[in-house]
Amino acid sequence: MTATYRAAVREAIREAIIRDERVFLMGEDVGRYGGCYAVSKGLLEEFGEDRIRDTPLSESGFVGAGIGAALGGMRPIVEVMTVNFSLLALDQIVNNAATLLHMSGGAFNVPIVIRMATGGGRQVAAQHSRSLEGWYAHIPGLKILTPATLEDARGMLWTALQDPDPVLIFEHVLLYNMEGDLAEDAGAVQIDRAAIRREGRDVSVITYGGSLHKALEAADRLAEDGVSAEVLDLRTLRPLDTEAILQTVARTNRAVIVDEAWRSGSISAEISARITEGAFYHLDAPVARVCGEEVPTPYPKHLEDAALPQVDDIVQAVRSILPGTEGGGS
Amino acid sequence: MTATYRAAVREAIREAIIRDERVFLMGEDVGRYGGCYAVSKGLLEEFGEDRIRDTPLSESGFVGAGIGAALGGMRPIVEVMTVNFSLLALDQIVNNAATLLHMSGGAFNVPIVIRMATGGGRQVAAQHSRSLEGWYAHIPGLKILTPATLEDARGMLWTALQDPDPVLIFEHVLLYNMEGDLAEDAGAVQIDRAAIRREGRDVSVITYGGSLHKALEAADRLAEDGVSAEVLDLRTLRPLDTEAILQTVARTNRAVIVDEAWRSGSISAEISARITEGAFYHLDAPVARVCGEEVPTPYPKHLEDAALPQVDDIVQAVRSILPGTEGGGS
Amino acid sequence: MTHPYPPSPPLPDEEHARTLLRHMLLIRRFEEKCAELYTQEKIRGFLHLYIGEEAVAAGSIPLLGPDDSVVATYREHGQALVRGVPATNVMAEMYGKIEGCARGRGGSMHIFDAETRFFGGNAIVGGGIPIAVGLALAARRERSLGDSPDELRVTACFFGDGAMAEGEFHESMNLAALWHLPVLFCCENNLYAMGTPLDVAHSETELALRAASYGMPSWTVDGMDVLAVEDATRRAIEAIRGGGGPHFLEFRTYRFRAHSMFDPELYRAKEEVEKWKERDPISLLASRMREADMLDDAGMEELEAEVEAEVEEAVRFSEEGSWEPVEELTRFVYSESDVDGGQSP
Amino acid sequence: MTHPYPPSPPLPDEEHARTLLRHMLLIRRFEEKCAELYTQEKIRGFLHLYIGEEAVAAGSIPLLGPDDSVVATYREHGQALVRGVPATNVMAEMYGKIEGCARGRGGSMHIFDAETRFFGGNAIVGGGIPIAVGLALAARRERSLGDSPDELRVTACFFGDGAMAEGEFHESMNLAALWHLPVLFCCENNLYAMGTPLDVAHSETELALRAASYGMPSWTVDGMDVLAVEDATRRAIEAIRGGGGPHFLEFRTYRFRAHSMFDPELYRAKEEVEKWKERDPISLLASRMREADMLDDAGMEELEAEVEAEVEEAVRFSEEGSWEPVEELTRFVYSESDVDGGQSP
Ligand SMILES: Cc1ncc(C[n+]2csc(CCOP(=O)(O)OP(=O)(O)O)c2C)c(N)n1
Ligand SMILES: Cc1ncc(C[n+]2csc(CCOP(=O)(O)OP(=O)(O)O)c2C)c(N)n1
Ligand SMILES: [Mg+2]
Ligand SMILES: [Mg+2]
Repeated sequence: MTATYRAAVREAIREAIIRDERVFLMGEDVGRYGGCYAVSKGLLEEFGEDRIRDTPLSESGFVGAGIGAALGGMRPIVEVMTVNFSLLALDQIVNNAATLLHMSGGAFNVPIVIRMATGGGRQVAAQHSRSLEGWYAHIPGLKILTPATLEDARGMLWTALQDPDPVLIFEHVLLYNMEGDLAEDAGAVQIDRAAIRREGRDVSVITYGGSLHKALEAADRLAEDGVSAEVLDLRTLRPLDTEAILQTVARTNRAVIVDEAWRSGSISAEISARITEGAFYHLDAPVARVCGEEVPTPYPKHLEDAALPQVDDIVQAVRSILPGTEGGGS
Repeated sequence: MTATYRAAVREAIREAIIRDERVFLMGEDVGRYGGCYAVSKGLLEEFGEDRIRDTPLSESGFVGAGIGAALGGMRPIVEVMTVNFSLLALDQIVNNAATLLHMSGGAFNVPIVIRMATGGGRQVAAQHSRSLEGWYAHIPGLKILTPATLEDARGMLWTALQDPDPVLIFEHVLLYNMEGDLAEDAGAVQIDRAAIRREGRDVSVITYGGSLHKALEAADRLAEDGVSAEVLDLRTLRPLDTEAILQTVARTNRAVIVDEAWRSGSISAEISARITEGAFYHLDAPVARVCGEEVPTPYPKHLEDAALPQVDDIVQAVRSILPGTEGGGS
Repeated sequence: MTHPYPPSPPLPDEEHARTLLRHMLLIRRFEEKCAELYTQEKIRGFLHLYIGEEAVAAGSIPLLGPDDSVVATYREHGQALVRGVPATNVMAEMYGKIEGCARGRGGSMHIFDAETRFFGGNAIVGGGIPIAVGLALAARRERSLGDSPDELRVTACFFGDGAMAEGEFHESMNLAALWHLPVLFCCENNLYAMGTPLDVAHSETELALRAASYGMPSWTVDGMDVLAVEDATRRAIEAIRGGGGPHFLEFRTYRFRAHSMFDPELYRAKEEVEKWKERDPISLLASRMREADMLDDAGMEELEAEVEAEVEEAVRFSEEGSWEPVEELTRFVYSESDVDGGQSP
Repeated sequence: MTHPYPPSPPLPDEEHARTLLRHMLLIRRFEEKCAELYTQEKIRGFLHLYIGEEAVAAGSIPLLGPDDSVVATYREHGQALVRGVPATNVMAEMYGKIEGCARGRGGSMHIFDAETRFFGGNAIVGGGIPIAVGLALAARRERSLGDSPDELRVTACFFGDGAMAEGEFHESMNLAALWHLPVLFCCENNLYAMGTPLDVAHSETELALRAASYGMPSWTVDGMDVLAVEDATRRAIEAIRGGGGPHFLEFRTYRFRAHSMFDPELYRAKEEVEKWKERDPISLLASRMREADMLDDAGMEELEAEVEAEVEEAVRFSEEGSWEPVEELTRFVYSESDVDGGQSP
């Protein structure tokens, strides 16, 4: 069956609401407007206001209310329109959702799922284009999911709702329109392991979310020149599947990390550090990173394109660490 | 002259207020209470309410007001009691302070200084013990200072106030009582370069803030065994002084990074990644990290101690990458 | 603005009056012990005492049923004790022992107890308020799911005067009123947020007025008079249970001690504190009981003895408690079972 | 609740009436052109049109002096144009050209202009309000430093009905009222926040009442009547300049177009929109001017021609503008001079 990523997320929400009476969706404009990315279009009509709840512009308030509802036995899916606005709810996410279980010595877990759109590429400028999912991955107590495929968009939500702890799901804005095949019976997927999306021998390209598709395209291009790139989709940024990362690097001995976030302090740094710690003696070249430029995202297309990792950048980064090139080692 | 770190910060504030009529201090309990860490004790009496402004509990409101005052020509020093509460002001710090200059194409810079206490070690539990300065260092547009010495506590504020852009200063809670010598004429210091606080040959211990003193103690202990550790105090986490980092590693060929923050996604990861990128062929052993355990800080002393990097941990990490040890390379 | 409070309600029967007095005395003696233990370094970190404000917790919380919920702040020993969290476990928490109600992980500011639906112990000012809104949302939904009591569960949410300046307060009040949720907002107006007096923090110092602006019933209550607290709370809870939506109570009270153990109290005059002590909630009730012949010296001594025994037992229990092994440091970051456990509704 | 607005103020003299009309017409035609250019993909990203709400900006902003400040939202073309940011630079900004008032870095949502003290263009709902408070704080301090005009500088801060649910709104209102700051809060109540109607977002839909609860003068104004807007704004600004502290104006208005170019407008009926168009602010003023013999067909055509020329010039200017070289991508993350430059007070 052909579907869009948007429809896959919508189906996942529908199914959850039908299957578990404790589940409800809450957020700005999820109801009457149909969701700012049209994800929840039609759901208010189908399920009514108790299950599809429009909220005022109060990010801290309704995310906190979601935490409270989770403590009270519900299974809320809270939508924050975009990761940029989640900064207004950070106190609730970090000081409460991520911390209550520990602070209460295990007395209270917080089974909330928070979904948000992330990423750039739509010319909506500095305050609307951030990629902060890797930044969130710094916080113990949270799980961070980044579905990059239709299957994961469809399946991760259910798994997240079954998790006893807070799970944040980041949907890259450029994926909503992506079309593809989705099995009729597509359902829950595991969220513990990274996935190799393309096998290869010469270099490991490690990425997630919106950048996965750029990495795959780069791998195609490299294949034309006889370079065989393995593409690892992390899927979950916290906890990171370190084993999968080290295994692919142990096989290819070279790694390029692709991440749309600003380079300094991005998840790419953590991955690089873990490779150094766990596969240092396997490395034939320094780990390379292809990241977002360290600049608030500019509006004009040519500058935005330059600010974000592109297929060319990935190809070039891979080339720069292949044998025989300057950085490529011996 | 003998002074405490607290007195050094106080003197820096006093001097700034006297020297520049545009400067004022604003924050919760900076006036009547004397500052939650007694930093500003006596200043309200000395300078009056226009220069020492008590605010309501409104982190987003008064940090935003500081940004507006900076745009309006003032030079505000905004105190957020601790980094934990700054999560409530994150929208203003990231979406406005860090972004306005770029978003306005250079029309409006934001000369604000935001000070906050950071770090653990006082048994004040999960919601009051975070170390998020490295996390903030991910944000382009901000400068992140972490004074670890009396001289820096005294001098960085003035330099920060002269900076045309937003500067965040993180004061480790355990340093306020630290005593030491401070020159009578101590004044502004540069904020662009890291500082070698102890020279050494065998390994570089790279750190900042509250952990500097643990690193120095570890270096003392290692010296007893004939291991010569160089200790680099980063001083500024954004922009990082990459050159100093690479230089020390090029000299010693081994690096241990010490950082109180949770390991994953901490500034230690970025430093490790930069060493890999810039000094890979100098490394005789994988870069090691001594970080905070990935757990919301627990209250009891024995658990809190175990959650934070200790001198022993640093000594052990250094030993683990010295020649002849397992991870120590050839 | 001074408050011409309505006349204090009549004394209840002797047994009930004695319970109120006992609750307040328990909080008082328990916390005096805490202060002592702090000096002995048995308790560490931040310790915020409730002494002077006992009437608020003692007059309000016992009116809640077992299915109701409580959300409190870092100044929450009193709430926890009258809610029925055993004094032993509260004290052990402050010792940092495994027998503490949060296994010692939280300390004084983070009392949690699933049994009594005591949801913290939140040390971020205002941070608990949205959570109370969410608990109330769950309570309303539960009822519509049909597997819960006929009457609405009530969530009582405590916070200080200072908290009302936070954005989270505003967002929560609007959500609760907009969605007509069963929450009781209990503002403990002790006139200071740390060292910041009410009128340095709020443009409108009539806090009940501020709350009323969201369109919810809001009353100002003499927070030193446990009978007034009880009366107002009873009326509010009845209204909420019957579907009357959120209510707001401003309890005018005062803390007799410093904000925390670190506070040098530079910001207020000793005379002001002494003045307020004349309305000590314990003495106020005790005098009325004496006047009504419900209490004499012997009765008071008996009460004191009971309470002291409870406090001593809490100390003994905590002293004998055990430390969590360091190997368990990283437990409770994630739940230990993968199954969708969680709180049952 | 319907608003029995007071009678509309009398028409001003012809020249002034014509200016008001011209401002509104300029906004209208400028934005109609923007919509067209969006379809042509000359403008990209988010584009929020002000069409229908022109009376608010046109009636209020011209009353500010050159030393006053403006803080606006992502729906700010109108504010920028009447503030005097050249249409050429506003348009070039939307083209993303270097000649844009923010060098093209910001686009439609981020109009900035130092010359006219136009401080954005903030796309985080509510995010500009604390900044306005800070600008007002600086204005007050400046006066006490003695190097500024005798009268207080005023900061006018625009935001929508939706923004009032944000915590930042609450914190800012309290700060402004508490510190008695020279801010004019201008709420553009167009009855919707994206697709969320007022009564789905606010428990108290009388927004001026909500603002009044902070203890500041707050009036509800017919936002479709530019004369009413002007009259209320004039009185508020006078009061603020004289030291009367912050004022709040709720302008009841309506947007005739979708929230943004992506909005399918599922949430409101066409009839509602048509109904509101009967009170189109441009027609309202034009008819009154015609009735008073201040305007005839020829006069209107002349105005239209003037405005069209200005819009065409803006398009031409933008088309001819240039792209910032990619090499300059990372400029303006930090200031290019290390010296303490910044805005002069
Ligand atoms: C968001 C936040 N800001 C600051 C603090 C530090 N702080 C702890 S208690 C307190 C005063 C709170 O006053 P109030 O709400 O009146 O409660 P009270 O302590 O008087 O009971 C402050 C400023 C905090 N814990 N959280
Ligand atoms: C903090 C935040 N949350 C959500 C959004 C997305 N958003 C943009 S405009 C808008 C509606 C705002 O409504 P209102 O304040 O009434 O202004 P209007 O658009 O009607 O002029 C929303 C939800 C945002 N930009 N910022
Ligand atoms: Mg108080
Ligand atoms: Mg609106």
